[in-house]
Amino acid sequence: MTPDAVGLTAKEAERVRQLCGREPNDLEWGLFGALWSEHCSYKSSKRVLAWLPKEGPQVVAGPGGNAGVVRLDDRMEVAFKVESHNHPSYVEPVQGAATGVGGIIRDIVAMGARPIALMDSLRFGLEGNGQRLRDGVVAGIGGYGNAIGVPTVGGEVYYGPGYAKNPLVNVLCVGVRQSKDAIVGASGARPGQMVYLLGQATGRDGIHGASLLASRDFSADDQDMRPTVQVGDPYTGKLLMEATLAAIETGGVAAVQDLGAAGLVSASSELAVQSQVGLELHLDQVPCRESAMSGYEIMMSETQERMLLVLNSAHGGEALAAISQWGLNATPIGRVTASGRYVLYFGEREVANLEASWLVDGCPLTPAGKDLVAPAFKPMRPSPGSMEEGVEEGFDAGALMAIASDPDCRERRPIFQRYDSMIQTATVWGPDHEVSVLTVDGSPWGLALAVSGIGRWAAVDAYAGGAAAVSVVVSRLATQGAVALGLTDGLNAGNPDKPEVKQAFEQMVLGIRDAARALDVPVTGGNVSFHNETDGAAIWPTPVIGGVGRHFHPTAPVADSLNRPDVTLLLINPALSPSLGGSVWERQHGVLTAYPRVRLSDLAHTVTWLGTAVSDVDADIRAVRAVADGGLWLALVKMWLASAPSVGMTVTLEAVHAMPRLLSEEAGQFLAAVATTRVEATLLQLQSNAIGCLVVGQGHDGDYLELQVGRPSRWTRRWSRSQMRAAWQSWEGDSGGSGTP
Amino acid sequence: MTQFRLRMAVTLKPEVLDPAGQATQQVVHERGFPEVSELRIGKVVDIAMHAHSAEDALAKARRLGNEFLANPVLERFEVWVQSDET
Amino acid sequence: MTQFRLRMAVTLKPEVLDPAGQATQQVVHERGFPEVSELRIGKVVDIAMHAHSAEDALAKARRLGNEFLANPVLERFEVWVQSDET
Amino acid sequence: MKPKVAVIRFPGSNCDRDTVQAFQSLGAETTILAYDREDLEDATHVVLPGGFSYGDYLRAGALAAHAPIMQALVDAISRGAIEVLGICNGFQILCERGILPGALFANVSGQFRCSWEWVEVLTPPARWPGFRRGMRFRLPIAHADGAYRIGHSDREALWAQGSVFLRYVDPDGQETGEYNPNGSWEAIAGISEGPVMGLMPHPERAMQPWLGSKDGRLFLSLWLQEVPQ
Ligand SMILES: Nc1ncnc2c1ncn2[C@@H]1O[C@H](COP(=O)(O)OP(=O)(O)O)[C@@H](O)[C@H]1O
Ligand SMILES: [Mg+2]
Repeated sequence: MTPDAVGLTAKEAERVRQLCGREPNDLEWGLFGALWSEHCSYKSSKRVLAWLPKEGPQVVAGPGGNAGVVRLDDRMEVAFKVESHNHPSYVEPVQGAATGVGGIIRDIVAMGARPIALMDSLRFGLEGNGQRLRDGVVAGIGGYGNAIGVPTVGGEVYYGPGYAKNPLVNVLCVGVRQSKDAIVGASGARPGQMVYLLGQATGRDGIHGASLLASRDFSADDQDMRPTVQVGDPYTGKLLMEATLAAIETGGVAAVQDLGAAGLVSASSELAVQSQVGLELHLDQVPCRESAMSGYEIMMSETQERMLLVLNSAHGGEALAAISQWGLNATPIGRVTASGRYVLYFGEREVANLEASWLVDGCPLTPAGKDLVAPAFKPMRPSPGSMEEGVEEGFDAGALMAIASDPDCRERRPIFQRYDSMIQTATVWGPDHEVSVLTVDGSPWGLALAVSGIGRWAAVDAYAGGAAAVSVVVSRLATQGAVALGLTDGLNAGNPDKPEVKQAFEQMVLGIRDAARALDVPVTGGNVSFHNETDGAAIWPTPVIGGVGRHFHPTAPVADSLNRPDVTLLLINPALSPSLGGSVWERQHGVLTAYPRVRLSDLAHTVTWLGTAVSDVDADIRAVRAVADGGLWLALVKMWLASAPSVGMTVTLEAVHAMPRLLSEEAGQFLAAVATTRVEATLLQLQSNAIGCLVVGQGHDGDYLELQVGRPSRWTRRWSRSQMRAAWQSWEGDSGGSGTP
Repeated sequence: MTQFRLRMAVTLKPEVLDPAGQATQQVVHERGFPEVSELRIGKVVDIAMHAHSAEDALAKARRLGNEFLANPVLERFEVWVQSDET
Repeated sequence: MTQFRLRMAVTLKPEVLDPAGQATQQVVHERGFPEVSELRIGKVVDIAMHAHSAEDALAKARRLGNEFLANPVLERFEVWVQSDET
Repeated sequence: MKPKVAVIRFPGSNCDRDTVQAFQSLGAETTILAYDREDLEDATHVVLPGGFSYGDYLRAGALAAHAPIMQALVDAISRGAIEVLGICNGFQILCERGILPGALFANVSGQFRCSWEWVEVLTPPARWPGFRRGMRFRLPIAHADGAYRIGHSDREALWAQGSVFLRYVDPDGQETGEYNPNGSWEAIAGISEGPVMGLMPHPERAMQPWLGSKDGRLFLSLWLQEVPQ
């Protein structure tokens, strides 16, 4: 075995030799190759991720473990994290997505938390096999989540050319656990304790999945490098989840670590490092599904549905009994030592002898840029023929309908209907809302959950896109008056060895940092997926942000639609000079310019005000939505279509910049419907808080949406509900409902 | 032209985990069939097709298997003629 | 005892509607296989089993088919020996 | 006699906790019974909950139908000693075991479907007179294999015996006879025979207005023959 066969550079190989003080054997080279891969070592991102804020009084566990944990109340804690499964989903969409769901669920379980919700963030190409990939991915996510019994309560899907050969599949899982003094995780192992492997027998699945597949770009001649595809087994996953939680419940578990990328070597060495102990593992004792598996294969296998447990001597027996109740066996495969060494045996033979920290922390990291300030905003030349340039006033009804029916904007029912969103009977608001609301057993409070990350917004100005993703998520939580407790970030990008990719990545993280700081939310964990690049074509940098908020009245969410027409429509914190940068409209017209910078301090202000305003018992605010893709226009369309048939709306805009006003996707704006009798009071409140506001329309009791532009109105246009619904649900015309929702 | 009836068995590659087969084997093993030592589940596709000859039909069916019926990442297939009728 | 490898095809009874097969047939029909006039999808189960004789193995497999592998309301099955190894 | 509800947990069941909670919220004493028991303890009412028993591998419900506790259930039914409710996967298991007629096959769409539906009582079961003809419930479905099918020869008997308990009706409440979320024969959503009832929708998920409907409370109360709370 040569170092480059396991993916190590000459420099890295030299470092390995230095650490070991000798020439490693083949197996050892393999272990280094896997753990020093981009996917496992975070070598290109670790120093950049360190910029993110991770502290807060509510934070129980920040980045570093399997998932972040925040405090919901005195008794309950929330574990959550986003994980990507992009490369496997391209190779085999159904199983790739399914195993991604299984993997993130095990991360949450490894924190001792019971998974209560999933959300998925998907990106595909519009042309070619985008539809086939999407159908497979959706089948895979549903197939796993539905069967294991964790509801998929929301998600998002967007399209773009770079995703055609690099689809993104990011999944967020949220779990809850009771606050306990001893936090279960990977750090509790103590010398003398036994190490057990739990779950599926080990096969040759996915060997090199993480180290080679996910840590390199794709090219056409990668075919034979493809490992045996991992297959998700939600049935065993369910038993494993229950058995692990039951074992933890007994108090017999000292440490737990799920097996994911780079399988046993990654899980065991990480556990050793986190617990600051040595480990002695006997590979011949690992139950195998296939015959004659080598030590190397056993260490590298990415067979799913496995957990590593370290049991303590006091209650370990009870933990084993609890596990067998669920029909699973825990196999002892080694013990914890005080030596600090990481030693592997096959039979009597010692086959590796290293320090676990060499594997986990030894990889040389790429230095991060020193430039810790936001890059200057570069206003771009306006898009050719854009309204900003030519059409100073007026509007284009056809363009508006094209936005409502755009694949990035239209209704997602054909997707989310394939997910069980209601199991566990806590879903108050599910995937047909932009923010999900759940009750939490054992707490009077609930959770508000949101996920967002529009690559289009980061395409030109990654800083702006990163900040915007955080802004949208926090805005959505704010529409519920929820307090944002923490964020998780799934960062997807191309090949980090390319300077432009590295730079965009850093700027994306800076944007996330600045927004998270301004909005006072820590980032407690996340994921980085590089090498989303095939034959030299990379994706837009895509920051998928997930947010968890404390909801104070989860059984009565703040409405996002109306059942009475006596309202005035307000655009709160409106864009100062509405820009179409990065919008759907621009993408439709074949040009992308820079997405506007979110005014973070204005947004922070607005979020604070909303927090009290939406919970006001006087219910001045009857419905509210955060503006994002499709701009104010899409927010209006969605609010109206979700409203009772007796509610109509008339939207009134100045002629100047009417279209940018409607279609600007600048995050931080809110569409609110306020009881007309209370509008004056609301406007006064906003004014005294120095929050900008535009009155943009009125409710009425005709069943239509009317747009009036110019005062007095110079253009008007009216849409019936069925017209608008047909546009927004334009997937319905597609054959068999399998078009492009 | 003759109408051929073909049958295709689409099965998981031997090294690929078969959760369905595994669970089924475990249950039948426990419930009265201890002699079953392995059980794997795949798809069978019965096809009726007009063709000039059996070879012709088989060739078409193989293309069908490659392009539609089997997922080359996970599966392989065999196809054979069951009967022909003129 | 000999180890037998058997194969069972579990198929929908001919009078039972097969929406999956129909949908597939339509797709392949449109995409370059107009000669396919019928396509039905069932399951294939590959079984390894120790038995004294082929008859013995087949009899067991038939019981397995009746009790577990086929749903008598809508399905039927055929089973045959693929190979034996001592 | 106060009802004692037992919810059977098969490996892979995943609505067991929801179902226990639902019955407890109705004030019924409710426990979980493991699939590998050979008796039903002192249960008066047995519920087979939703989920993916054995992953729904092979066929939905097929492997669970052979679990040891199922023999105890068959015996108790023949003694007339028990009332049985199968929800979703539970319904599939009852059909696979032959306790209820017919079979549940893949939705015609070929896809899992989770949605709110209206169902209507077609034939009130003799055993549960509280369900009156024409009564409607708004309940969620969540299944990939919910298309009810039955052999030609058994269809007449199904009608004759009054087994056709529930059917899906149009979301607008119009009985067009065309609405069918999964392709069930005759839009059947539930069957009842003697002391056994099975349905695909999930009443245990419709226990609170904020979850979308509380019709499940009424449904389960009528099944328990308890005054709804
Ligand atoms: N973008 C990110 N932001 C914050 N933390 C991150 C990010 N990416 C990874 N991390 C943290 O690094 C650690 C290792 O991540 P990962 O290897 O994905 O974990 P696992 O193997 O358990 O899925 C985790 O604690 C994760 O939260
Ligand atoms: Mg982990």
